[in-house]
Amino acid sequence: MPRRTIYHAVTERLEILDEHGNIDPELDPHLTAEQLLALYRTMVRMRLFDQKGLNLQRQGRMGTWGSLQGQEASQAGMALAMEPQDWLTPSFREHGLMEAIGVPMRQIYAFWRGDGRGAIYPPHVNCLPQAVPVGTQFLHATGIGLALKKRGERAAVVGCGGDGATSEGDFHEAMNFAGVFQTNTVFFIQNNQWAISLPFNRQTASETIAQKAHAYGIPGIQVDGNDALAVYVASREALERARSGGGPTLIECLTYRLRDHTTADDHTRYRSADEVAEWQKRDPIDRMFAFLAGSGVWNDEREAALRTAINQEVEAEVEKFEQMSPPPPSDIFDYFYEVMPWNLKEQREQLLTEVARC
Amino acid sequence: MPRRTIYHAVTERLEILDEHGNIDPELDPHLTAEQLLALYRTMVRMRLFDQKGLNLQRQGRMGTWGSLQGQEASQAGMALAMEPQDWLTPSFREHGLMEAIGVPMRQIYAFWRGDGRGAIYPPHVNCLPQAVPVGTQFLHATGIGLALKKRGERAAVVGCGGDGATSEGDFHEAMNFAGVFQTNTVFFIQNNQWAISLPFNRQTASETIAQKAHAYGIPGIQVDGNDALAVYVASREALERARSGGGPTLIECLTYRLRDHTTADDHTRYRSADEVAEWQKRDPIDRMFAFLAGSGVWNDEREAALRTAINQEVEAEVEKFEQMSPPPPSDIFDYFYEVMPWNLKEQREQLLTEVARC
Amino acid sequence: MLRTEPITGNDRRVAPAEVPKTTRMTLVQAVTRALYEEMERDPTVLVLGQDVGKDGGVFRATEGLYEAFGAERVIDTPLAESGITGTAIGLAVAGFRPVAEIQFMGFVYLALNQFFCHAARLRNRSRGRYNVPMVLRMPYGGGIRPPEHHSESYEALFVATPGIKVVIPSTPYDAKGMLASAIRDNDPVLFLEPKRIYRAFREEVPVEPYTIPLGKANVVRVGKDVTLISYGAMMRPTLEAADAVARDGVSAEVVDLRTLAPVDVETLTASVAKTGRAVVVHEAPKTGGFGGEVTALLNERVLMHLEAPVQRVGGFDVAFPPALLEDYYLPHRARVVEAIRRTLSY
Amino acid sequence: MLRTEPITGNDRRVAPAEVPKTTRMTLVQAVTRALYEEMERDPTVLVLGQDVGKDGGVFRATEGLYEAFGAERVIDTPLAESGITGTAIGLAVAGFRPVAEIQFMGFVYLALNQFFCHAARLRNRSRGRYNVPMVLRMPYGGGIRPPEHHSESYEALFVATPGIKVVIPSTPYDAKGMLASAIRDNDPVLFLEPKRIYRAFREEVPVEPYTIPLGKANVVRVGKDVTLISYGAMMRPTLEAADAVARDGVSAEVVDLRTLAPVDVETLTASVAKTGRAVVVHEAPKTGGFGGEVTALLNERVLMHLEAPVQRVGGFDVAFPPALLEDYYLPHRARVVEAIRRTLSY
Ligand SMILES: Cc1ncc(C[n+]2csc(CCOP(=O)(O)OP(=O)(O)O)c2C)c(N)n1
Ligand SMILES: Cc1ncc(C[n+]2csc(CCOP(=O)(O)OP(=O)(O)O)c2C)c(N)n1
Ligand SMILES: [Mg+2]
Ligand SMILES: [Mg+2]
Repeated sequence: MPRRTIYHAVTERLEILDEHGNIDPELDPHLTAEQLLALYRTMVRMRLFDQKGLNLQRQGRMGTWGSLQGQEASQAGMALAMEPQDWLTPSFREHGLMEAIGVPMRQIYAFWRGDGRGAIYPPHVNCLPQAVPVGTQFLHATGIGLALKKRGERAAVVGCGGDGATSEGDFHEAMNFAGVFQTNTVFFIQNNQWAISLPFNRQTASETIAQKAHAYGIPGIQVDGNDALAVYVASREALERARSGGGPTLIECLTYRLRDHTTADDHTRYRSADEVAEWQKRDPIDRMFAFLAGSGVWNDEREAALRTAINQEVEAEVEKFEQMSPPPPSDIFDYFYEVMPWNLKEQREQLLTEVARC
Repeated sequence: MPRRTIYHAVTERLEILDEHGNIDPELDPHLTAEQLLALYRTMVRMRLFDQKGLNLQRQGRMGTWGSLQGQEASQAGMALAMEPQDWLTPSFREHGLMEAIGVPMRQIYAFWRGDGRGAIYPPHVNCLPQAVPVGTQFLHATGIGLALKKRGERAAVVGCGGDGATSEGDFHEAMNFAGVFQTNTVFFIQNNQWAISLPFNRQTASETIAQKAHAYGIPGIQVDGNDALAVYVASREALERARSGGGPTLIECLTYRLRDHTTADDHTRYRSADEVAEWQKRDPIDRMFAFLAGSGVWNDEREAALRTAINQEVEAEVEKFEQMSPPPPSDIFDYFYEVMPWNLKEQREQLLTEVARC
Repeated sequence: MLRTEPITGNDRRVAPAEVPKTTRMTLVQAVTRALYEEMERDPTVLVLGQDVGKDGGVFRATEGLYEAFGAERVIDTPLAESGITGTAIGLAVAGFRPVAEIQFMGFVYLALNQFFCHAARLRNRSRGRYNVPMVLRMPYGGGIRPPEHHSESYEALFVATPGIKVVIPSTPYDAKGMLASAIRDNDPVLFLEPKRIYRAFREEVPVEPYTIPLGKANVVRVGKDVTLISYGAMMRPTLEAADAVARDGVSAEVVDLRTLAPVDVETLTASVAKTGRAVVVHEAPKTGGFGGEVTALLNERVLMHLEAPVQRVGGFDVAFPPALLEDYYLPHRARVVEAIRRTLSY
Repeated sequence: MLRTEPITGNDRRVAPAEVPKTTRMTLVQAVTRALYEEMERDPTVLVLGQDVGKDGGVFRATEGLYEAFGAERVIDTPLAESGITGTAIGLAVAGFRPVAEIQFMGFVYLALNQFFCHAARLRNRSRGRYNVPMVLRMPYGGGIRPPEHHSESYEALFVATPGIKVVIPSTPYDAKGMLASAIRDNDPVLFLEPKRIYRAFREEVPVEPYTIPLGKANVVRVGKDVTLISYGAMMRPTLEAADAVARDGVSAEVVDLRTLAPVDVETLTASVAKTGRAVVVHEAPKTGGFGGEVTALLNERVLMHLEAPVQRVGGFDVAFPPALLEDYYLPHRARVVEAIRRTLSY
């Protein structure tokens, strides 16, 4: 070999639960039944809460809605691995993960209806508001991870994004800074194989997203994103490394978006029904159900009870959501600066006068 | 091994001439004596032309000057591999490469003195003006490479940048687009190990730049950037691939900037004399001299004659450079739009009146 | 409220000289049609951007182009705005005429460095050897109740940057003719499409290609008491305000700027010199918005004719608010009417 | 020509109330001193950027900080402006007060998306829960004959963007006091340093920390015939012009804006209401520049007092030219004098 190899590394993939719900005994993380059920409940809650969002939108009671269906294992697996002191910088499709770590559903519904108050989260939840400009929030995860590291906190930050988000320059800069400063950051990519109409193989020529970690000298791993156990194990490992000052990790969850990009989209324009059907067979919830049923801790009856209970919870949240008073017009101005400058004061006055007149 | 390997990342390094000028016979590209001497002459011309720029700057006859000394093998190796139909998108430190493919020295001197006319290149040279915003020109190389590919031209474009430039988001986006569209582009990184005061190991946590190619699914290679033969071989291979529609390549030349970043810099503030001395021993010109002298095609006498001839050439260029009339004030306006809008016409008139009055 | 009634009547003063066969189309259809015709005319015209191919664009502005011209000329790109713009610059330098789409103007900041530092400057930097005949087109403005970053109007930044033409049509007819001009222009053009009225109304548009020169405003209504100056989606509340004050006997002249850079200073000053009063309307925040530039031009050139301060009606100096509050933010008829009253009662 | 003579005399009308021990320093030294003092006062203050560490910054504005505070607080970053800004936002959200340096304003476009979409909006987006107490500081403007992209003045873009304070000092005294205020401010501040006068002159500056409130202009010379309005490096030709016309008996009032957003509209209007004439001077291109906003504010608020059009003296509407032509581009005393004459003879 005349050319000398100077870099040699591999990218690995982790799968624990197969498509039929069979577990790899060697890799079994040995979660307690309680943990397993919590994981499952979280996934089902995501599905039903999300479906309600779609229904509300269809009924004209909601703005746009970007469904996460198909990605429940990814979001629930990460949620289970996170600890209360950890931070989250979500993109626009992480409402499942956000809800799982403590953001009330009604807030998320409100956000998507176009109510700024939807971004009010409970004080104990360290979560930035959803970021709409794709990929730009990764840098906040780098900065927060650097802050945590500087203060020596045993905490990590999870920076979320999709396959499309990895094409933005900010993803690159965030990964590179995180590598150089060894920040307490986990880059969590849900590769659902589509960025609106662009399939993954036109998004990048690299075979995986996980291998992009080689460009930054940090660990990267691909997991089966429809396998909640695999996601949990990889997330726990990466979070633990980050919390203990071991630096950043890139996690790629290979999963699939089962629905339209958002309610403004029509996915039949660009992808085949066959492809969707193929992935429907790999539904992350079905898989977990099969596993739990196989382990004897779950059955159809319990499932029915769970769904009833969650639907009640969702309906209760919807009720609160729909009872929210409209935001006052002054909200446009009131949170913009610590001290309101003269021009905003004048304009606020002008608007309130106008509103009073009508 | 419970986790399945899904990607093997291997990055290679190419060296042909060792530090003492000994050639690896297996890798010898078997250049003709004429080619070898042309390569050597080009390197020496770069050195003397560059040194003259530094001298002119010291004498106040020049603006800023960014020396390329130490990087002659990288730039000459690539220049030899380029063909007339190929394109170049240079950064600010490629004046050696530019001169080697046909840009007159006087133009480059003029550019650095702050004369817009310095960016006038001979019509047969496909070269964009030097780009100052670091890393942003890579995207032009992607676009030009895409244009060449669309037209089915047997031509490639060389996109240049330094180690620092690889940190910019535009580098990432350019590499990614080039990978997806399989453009006729060669990304040519001179890793001179410093970006002003930032050493390479603080620029990125990846061990090499070449391995960043794994993030884009394209070939990447590191070459000894002080070995003109290695650079030539890697460049020829990459250019050939690009010209024939085989897609982009990332080449990292591992080299060293022997001088200050620019004449506005003082490199002793941030790096040790020892380090510089160490690299001075690996001077690319000395190495090539040793090789040529060892092959019997070169000696001190010929060297002296060559230097005299080149110095004369440089002086002749300097003379033409210094005889350039000052650019007319109207130049500020005259090249900005195809059709000058009313505001520029008014302002041009205003300036010319003002100038006439003084 | 999102007003979707069509503007009644054709307010254009000057009808196209010879009107060939026409067909009724919306503004977004006119955009698509211009792209189609220019791609047909000139094989170097390319379209690139996110979802512009099979999907036909998130607003369907490129619908049918992929089917007509194929993936080589209608290029779905990875998700990167600087990448789209910089690649388009390379294509343009090397002989193509790329029309790059940014999905929403709220994401254009990511493209600014390429557009401002390179597209706008390469001709000058190379002393005329290289030029960048590209169009950067995108929907802008509010009114459709989307999430954050989908309603922005950043035109002032482009007007402040030399080397770029800034075009904002307000009608299907103008959209088609001006996009054709923008594509044929040998310098970079920013082409902003008022998404709020993409489908708000239809008008008769010639089916054959035609161009409308850039840099020429359109006096869409002749009047004598006050000049209303606007562009894009704000033409609708502006015209509604003109109607409203007409009922009180106020004769408003209405100027649709259409091109912001270079702005048609002659039409502007001629109108205000005649009426003595001016109101400029845009939806971008008032402070730092294009209204300041218009005011300054009028101040410099026709101050002696001004009988009252130029009134600026703009958005508020905050980020475009979430959907539930956007009606409070966007300038509407009543605000324009109030500004007209202010200038008349000065 | 690059003028390096100091402005003679101290034109500041109001001296700091109690002047403690002072020392003579240049503007760039005042910047360094403010950074040093604030880092000493508050352990959450961090400095980050390219070459800000060992090298002390390409203009030596961070000289000595690395030695004093170490690599944990004076952070050399990789070469990426969006990365610097976005990382600073994350640091700020999580409890630090980052002062991020962009090496030259010509490279700030790369940072705009982070600064405009996130730094400026996070407080509002989170309804006050998160704020971004960061400073983005950088040298701006012409006069030092560097290569392209090293002389730019893009302040108008920031003024057009809600959520950001824009500060441009013109003296060492102001630089120190306003940078301290900027760092202590709980919202993002753009701090622009006129590199042309980084070392042009020294003045007495208190050695103790002090602050100068943001949003307050400074009337540096009282007059009655015309108000000259400027900021940053353009204060020098403006003051020179005031001197020049004084010899002809014209009494010019000179306002140093110091903060462009929020601009001190009271001081501005009070001065122009008094003098009836105004000239605004900046080096950014005239079209779309901050002069338009100033003109519009004066037009709206004191039109009845205006005896002549507000005169804008700006750079030309082109990219900042290469070094050999920059003297033709930059506004200088004679151009300001001419504008004063124009307004007086109107
Ligand atoms: C900077 C930016 N560009 C474009 C968009 C419009 N847009 C919203 S989501 C999206 C696709 C995102 O794809 P991906 O990152 O894979 O996430 P997914 O939607 O699949 O969850 C696009 C193009 C945006 N929000 N931000
Ligand atoms: C976008 C941008 N940021 C900062 C600079 C200032 N700058 C000029 S050269 C340079 C370092 C470049 O380093 P590298 O890419 O390694 O190239 P080298 O100078 O070593 O050839 C910097 C920071 C710039 N020109 N452009
Ligand atoms: Mg996706
Ligand atoms: Mg370097």
